[in-house]
Amino acid sequence: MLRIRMVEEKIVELYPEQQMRCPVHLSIGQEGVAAGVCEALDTKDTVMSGHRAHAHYLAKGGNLKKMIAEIYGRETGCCLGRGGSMHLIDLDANFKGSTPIVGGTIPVAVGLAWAAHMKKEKQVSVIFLGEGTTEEGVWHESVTFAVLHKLRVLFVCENNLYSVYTPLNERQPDRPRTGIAKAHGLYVDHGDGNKALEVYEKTQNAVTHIRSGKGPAFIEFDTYRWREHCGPNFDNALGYRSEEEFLAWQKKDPVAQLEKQALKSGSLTQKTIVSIRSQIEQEVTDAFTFAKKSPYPKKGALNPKFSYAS
Amino acid sequence: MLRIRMVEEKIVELYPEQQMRCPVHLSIGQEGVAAGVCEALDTKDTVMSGHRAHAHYLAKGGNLKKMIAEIYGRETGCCLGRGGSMHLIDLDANFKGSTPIVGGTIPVAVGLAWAAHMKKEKQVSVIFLGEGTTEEGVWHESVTFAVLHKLRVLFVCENNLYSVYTPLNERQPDRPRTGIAKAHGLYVDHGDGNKALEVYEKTQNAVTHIRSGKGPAFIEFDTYRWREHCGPNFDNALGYRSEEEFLAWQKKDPVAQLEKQALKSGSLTQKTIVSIRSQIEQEVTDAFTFAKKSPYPKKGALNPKFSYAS
Amino acid sequence: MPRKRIINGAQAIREALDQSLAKDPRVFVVGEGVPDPKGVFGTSIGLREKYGKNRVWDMPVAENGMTGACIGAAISGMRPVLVHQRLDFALLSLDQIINNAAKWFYMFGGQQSVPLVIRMVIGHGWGQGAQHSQNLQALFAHIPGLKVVMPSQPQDAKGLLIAAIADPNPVIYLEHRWIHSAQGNVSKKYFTTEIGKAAITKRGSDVTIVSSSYMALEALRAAQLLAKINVDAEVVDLRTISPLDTPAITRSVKKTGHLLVVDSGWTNGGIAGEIIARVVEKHMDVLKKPPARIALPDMPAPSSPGLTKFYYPNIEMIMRKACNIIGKDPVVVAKVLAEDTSLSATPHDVPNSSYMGPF
Amino acid sequence: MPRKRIINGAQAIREALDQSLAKDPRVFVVGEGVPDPKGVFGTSIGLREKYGKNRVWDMPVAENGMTGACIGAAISGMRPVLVHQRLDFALLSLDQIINNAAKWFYMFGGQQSVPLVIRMVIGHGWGQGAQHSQNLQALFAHIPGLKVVMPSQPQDAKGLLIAAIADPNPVIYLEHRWIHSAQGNVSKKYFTTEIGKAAITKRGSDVTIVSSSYMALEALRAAQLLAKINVDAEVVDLRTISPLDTPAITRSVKKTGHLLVVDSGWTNGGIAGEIIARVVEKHMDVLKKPPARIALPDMPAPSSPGLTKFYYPNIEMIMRKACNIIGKDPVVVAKVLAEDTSLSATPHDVPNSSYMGPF
Ligand SMILES: Cc1ncc(C[n+]2csc(CCOP(=O)(O)OP(=O)(O)O)c2C)c(N)n1
Ligand SMILES: Cc1ncc(C[n+]2csc(CCOP(=O)(O)OP(=O)(O)O)c2C)c(N)n1
Ligand SMILES: [Mg+2]
Ligand SMILES: [Mg+2]
Repeated sequence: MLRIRMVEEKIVELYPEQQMRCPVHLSIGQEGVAAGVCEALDTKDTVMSGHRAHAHYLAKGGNLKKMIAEIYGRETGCCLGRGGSMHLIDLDANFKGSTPIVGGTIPVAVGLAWAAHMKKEKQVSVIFLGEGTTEEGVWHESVTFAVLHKLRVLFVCENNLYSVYTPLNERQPDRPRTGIAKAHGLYVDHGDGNKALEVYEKTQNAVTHIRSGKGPAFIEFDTYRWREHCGPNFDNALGYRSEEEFLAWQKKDPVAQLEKQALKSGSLTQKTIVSIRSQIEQEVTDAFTFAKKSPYPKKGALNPKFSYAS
Repeated sequence: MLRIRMVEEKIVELYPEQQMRCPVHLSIGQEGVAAGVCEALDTKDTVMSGHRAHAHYLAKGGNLKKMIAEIYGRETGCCLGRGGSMHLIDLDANFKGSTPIVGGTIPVAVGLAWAAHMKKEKQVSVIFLGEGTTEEGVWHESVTFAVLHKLRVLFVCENNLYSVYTPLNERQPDRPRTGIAKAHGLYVDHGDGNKALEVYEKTQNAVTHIRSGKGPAFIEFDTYRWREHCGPNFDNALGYRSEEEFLAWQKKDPVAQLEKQALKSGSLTQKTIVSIRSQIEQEVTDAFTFAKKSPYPKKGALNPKFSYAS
Repeated sequence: MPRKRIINGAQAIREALDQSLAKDPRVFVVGEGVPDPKGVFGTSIGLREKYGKNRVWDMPVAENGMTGACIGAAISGMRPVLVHQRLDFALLSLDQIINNAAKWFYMFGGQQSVPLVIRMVIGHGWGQGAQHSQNLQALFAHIPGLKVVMPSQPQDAKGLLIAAIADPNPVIYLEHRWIHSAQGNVSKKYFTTEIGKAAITKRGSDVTIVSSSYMALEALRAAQLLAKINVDAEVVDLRTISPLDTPAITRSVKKTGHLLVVDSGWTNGGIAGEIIARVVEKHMDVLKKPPARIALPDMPAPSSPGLTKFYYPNIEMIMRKACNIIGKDPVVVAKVLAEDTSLSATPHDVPNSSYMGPF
Repeated sequence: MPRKRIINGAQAIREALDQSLAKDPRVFVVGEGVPDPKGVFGTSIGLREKYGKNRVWDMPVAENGMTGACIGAAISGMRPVLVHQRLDFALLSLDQIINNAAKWFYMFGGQQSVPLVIRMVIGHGWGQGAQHSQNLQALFAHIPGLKVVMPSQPQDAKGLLIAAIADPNPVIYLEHRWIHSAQGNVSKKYFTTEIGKAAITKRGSDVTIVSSSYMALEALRAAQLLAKINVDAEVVDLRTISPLDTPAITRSVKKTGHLLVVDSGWTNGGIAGEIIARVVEKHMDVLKKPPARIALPDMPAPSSPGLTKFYYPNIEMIMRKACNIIGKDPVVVAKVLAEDTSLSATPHDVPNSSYMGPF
């Protein structure tokens, strides 16, 4: 989780250099969900996501260097530079892809579970989505099909209160999304996304339910995006949300909370934290160095024939 | 209701003449819903529907001659012959249109109510849909928006157990659609579609709720399509449903039930029924005569310029 | 093919599904009504009984979601065949088709292909109307990453469907409702028809008629009748709409010097225009006369038979246009048509005289 | 226009909305983020504050449903303007656009028209990638019942948006992200630019370059540079993609005898092919050389600047192709370009040097 934070803070630091020439949707402030959920998964469980996917990719074990190189548009990137930040994939880690059409990967993730069902495989297909994404009809369609065939799908909804700069009350009636999910026949839970351990436990429970073949689950976690919807800066000055609201959420920093807890319980010492930090620091620096040193794709890589598999 | 039945029975009778050259989705057996709902509406309330729309059109006061002429493809039809049975409209009766893309008119009906909201008008927009149609994501989207702005929409769901020849258990989990609607924040009710008076009362209650500005409503009525999904014949022989099931539902005939009730309560006598029947008989015969006598659209009516308003 | 085995297009399609299911355990079929007793105009009858519920699926009316689910299954190594009883219903799923299926392979760096076949039936006649008879091959062909096939002959209907299922890419398989009843000689064995290759269904030297799907059947009949008035037309049946077999078209035009393209879709922005553009860009010099196209008028399909009669291109129009291009007076066309009694026997809005509605 | 009033495309669009809202109480604007502080690239800033919540709406991310709702509002006599921050998002609503909006007027016998404007922003540059930069004008233009406009100049951006809102039909208003920052002289008053009429943005006699939207800006710059090497190109800025202004194109080609079409969409099945087909069908004889087109390669858009550099057509390509057509050696092109320092100053993937990302 700290690692995700540090990676994204590095993006923040270096984005002004104008070398990461693609949109970036940072998860800073929301890492507790990604980390807690993925901690409860097996390697063979799959994860998919949407536009705000860095944290999910990294938490599932996606290759850091390839992600940074992708954001830099280099041929060493996880999509050979074709995708950018909004298209991440690491098949070795069973991170099956993220795309920026809101809701676009939800049915695809259901399809992974459907295939598993046909093949009698038992891994869980996890799909991360924002609370705004539940507004798309395709969520309804995907849920219906997953419940109908008791597919092994976990829908993880991160409620950060906003869809771009639009608050919930301009988009959704004041009723819980978990209520809708429950009415559809899903196993449902709701938790505090800033408490990574709570996220982990609730996910474990859901995954146990799913693995037993009882049907898919939906968990919503409350969380908050600290920085702008897209890009490296803070944007409270825009006026779509208040500084107070922001500060109140920032106080609940999931990274700091976990650190504090770990220190208190004695599972970590201040010293180990310092050493972990410097290890990560090194890894992150290496990844950025790798990316910046990597070449752009060659001209020959731009060929219509690459649109088709053969 | 008897009138709707008699009109459709006439279609059944004459369809083999091969002059109604378009698909027809009959409501025979389902008339109780159309009649009961529309009885509870004001003239200025609007109605929209889908592929199985004859009953809704007629119950709302749509012009019979124009409907039959439309089915016959004549220039006197309600769409000038351009639409056929699956495209009905009668603006005088505030029947605002029916189309055969499943779910296609749901958001349009919500849009009628949205416009009314903007114009501070108070009429109710009614949309008829089959239980299969709730599988489309657009239903979810339409419901969300209607509830969000407390639009004056009544969703009437006719559950006839099948979508074409597919039974519910191949399409939907075993959970009530009313539960989903309720979780969305809709006013919800459920009733017996074969009891026209019950339909009427439940609709009245819903409409009262809607008119008071408290938000949209969803009512599901159980009903049964007697004849084939599309066309004039019976189709139990196909084997997708059992003869017993069919007979059990046919026994609950909404037309016969209402007639019996009326006779029992004394609001109708056997004699008035006979006279009503013969009146309708005449009206129906006239409509078919009108349609058959009407000319086809002229060749000049086929012109790309008619695709655009000017 | 040693012995003649005449079956119709629907049977050929069913056979392709049957043999693909038998051959490859990764193949499955899904669609509204696929397992029902009518089996999508007979094309899937009995498959569930034969292969079971885990291979032959019905589905909710949820086109976009189910397309996405098929993409998910496809990248998991399955070979889904998704069926829509009308192309018009698939418009609900264009997001998944265009944004995901078409781009997945490219945008993720070529790591995962999407071996998905989407069958879409194109309605025609019997008052189908504006929302049940759209011919949108041009729309799909415009999207890189998709392949689009559109057979006319039963043999190709089978071979192209098998090829589409075996192809690692998303293939839009467009089946015009009226090719279902078209009869033809079909090989019994499992075989593929190469995607991207046109067929010359009639050789000729005067004028090239490029066409596809049901219009290729009409073009062929027109060419046969044209022969009676000494017009020797060559008929190119595209079979694949994307990628277009430009070399085959070019070869034929080089031979005849005259080009007529007949398409079942709308004129503006249709396939016919693209073909004309390709030919003139590179070979304007071989054209002795300006190329021409016959396609739908740019307006929604009406329902009334009084209107559809004038809406759809027909054999007469093809014959007249072909005569026009090569500078022959088309007055003889009417005479030839009058002589052919088989043409007037069937109403214009049914595929054959045994058809009685309603769908 | 008496005095020059230079504003950019985004401001022009905002002005069109503002004046339409002021003039006609039936007009309302809806879209994700329309009332937010960034106001869809500045095009809707302040409108909610000025006209209130009942005229300027945000919405759920539910494109198909909201399009249907707009259709319902439109047939109720309102004049909705629906805004998508990317065209790609509108693909979720193609069912409502194609099946309903485009056909409603015709299929219901001309009783109710759908006065709906759908603004779609086309992404370009800064790594937008495959799902955020599609140019699908050909897809919309193929659908009868829709009108499609695609301005380049701020003056037309304003006039066409006002005209689209005043039009009784559904109009797809495509705004390329890079015309937002294009500067131009714009009339202050409420006025309309006629839909269906192209503009000649530069007169010339050697070669006709037909183009639209951002590519019309590029074509114009190319034509200006071509003048330096004595190539006198005429630039036709289509402004409307459907209905196409075929007469204007024809007039120009008759004059120059040479045709180059430049389009921002994919080549195969694109607008460029349609234009070429229209010209050769009727006027092949006036063409001194085969017509040519420049459009995107038929593949999804990549994200990396290393790839987009070769993906998008540019001024140099236009100049070279124009030279080719008229038989002039294009070696001089490189020289002219090298002399123009303004060209090399801006990276290829941003609309201007002040642009810093991220969207
Ligand atoms: C189909 C579609 N519509 C709209 C958008 C624009 N968009 C990008 S991100 C986003 C916000 C979605 O909100 P949410 O799901 O809550 O995710 P968050 O950004 O808050 O993490 C929107 C509307 C899109 N990418 N795709
Ligand atoms: C988008 C779309 N998908 C599929 C169809 C095919 N179709 C026509 S009617 C129908 C059944 C819908 O079932 P339901 O809503 O229960 O209505 P019913 O026919 O039972 O009255 C279907 C699937 C369609 N017309 N449109
Ligand atoms: Mg959110
Ligand atoms: Mg039903």
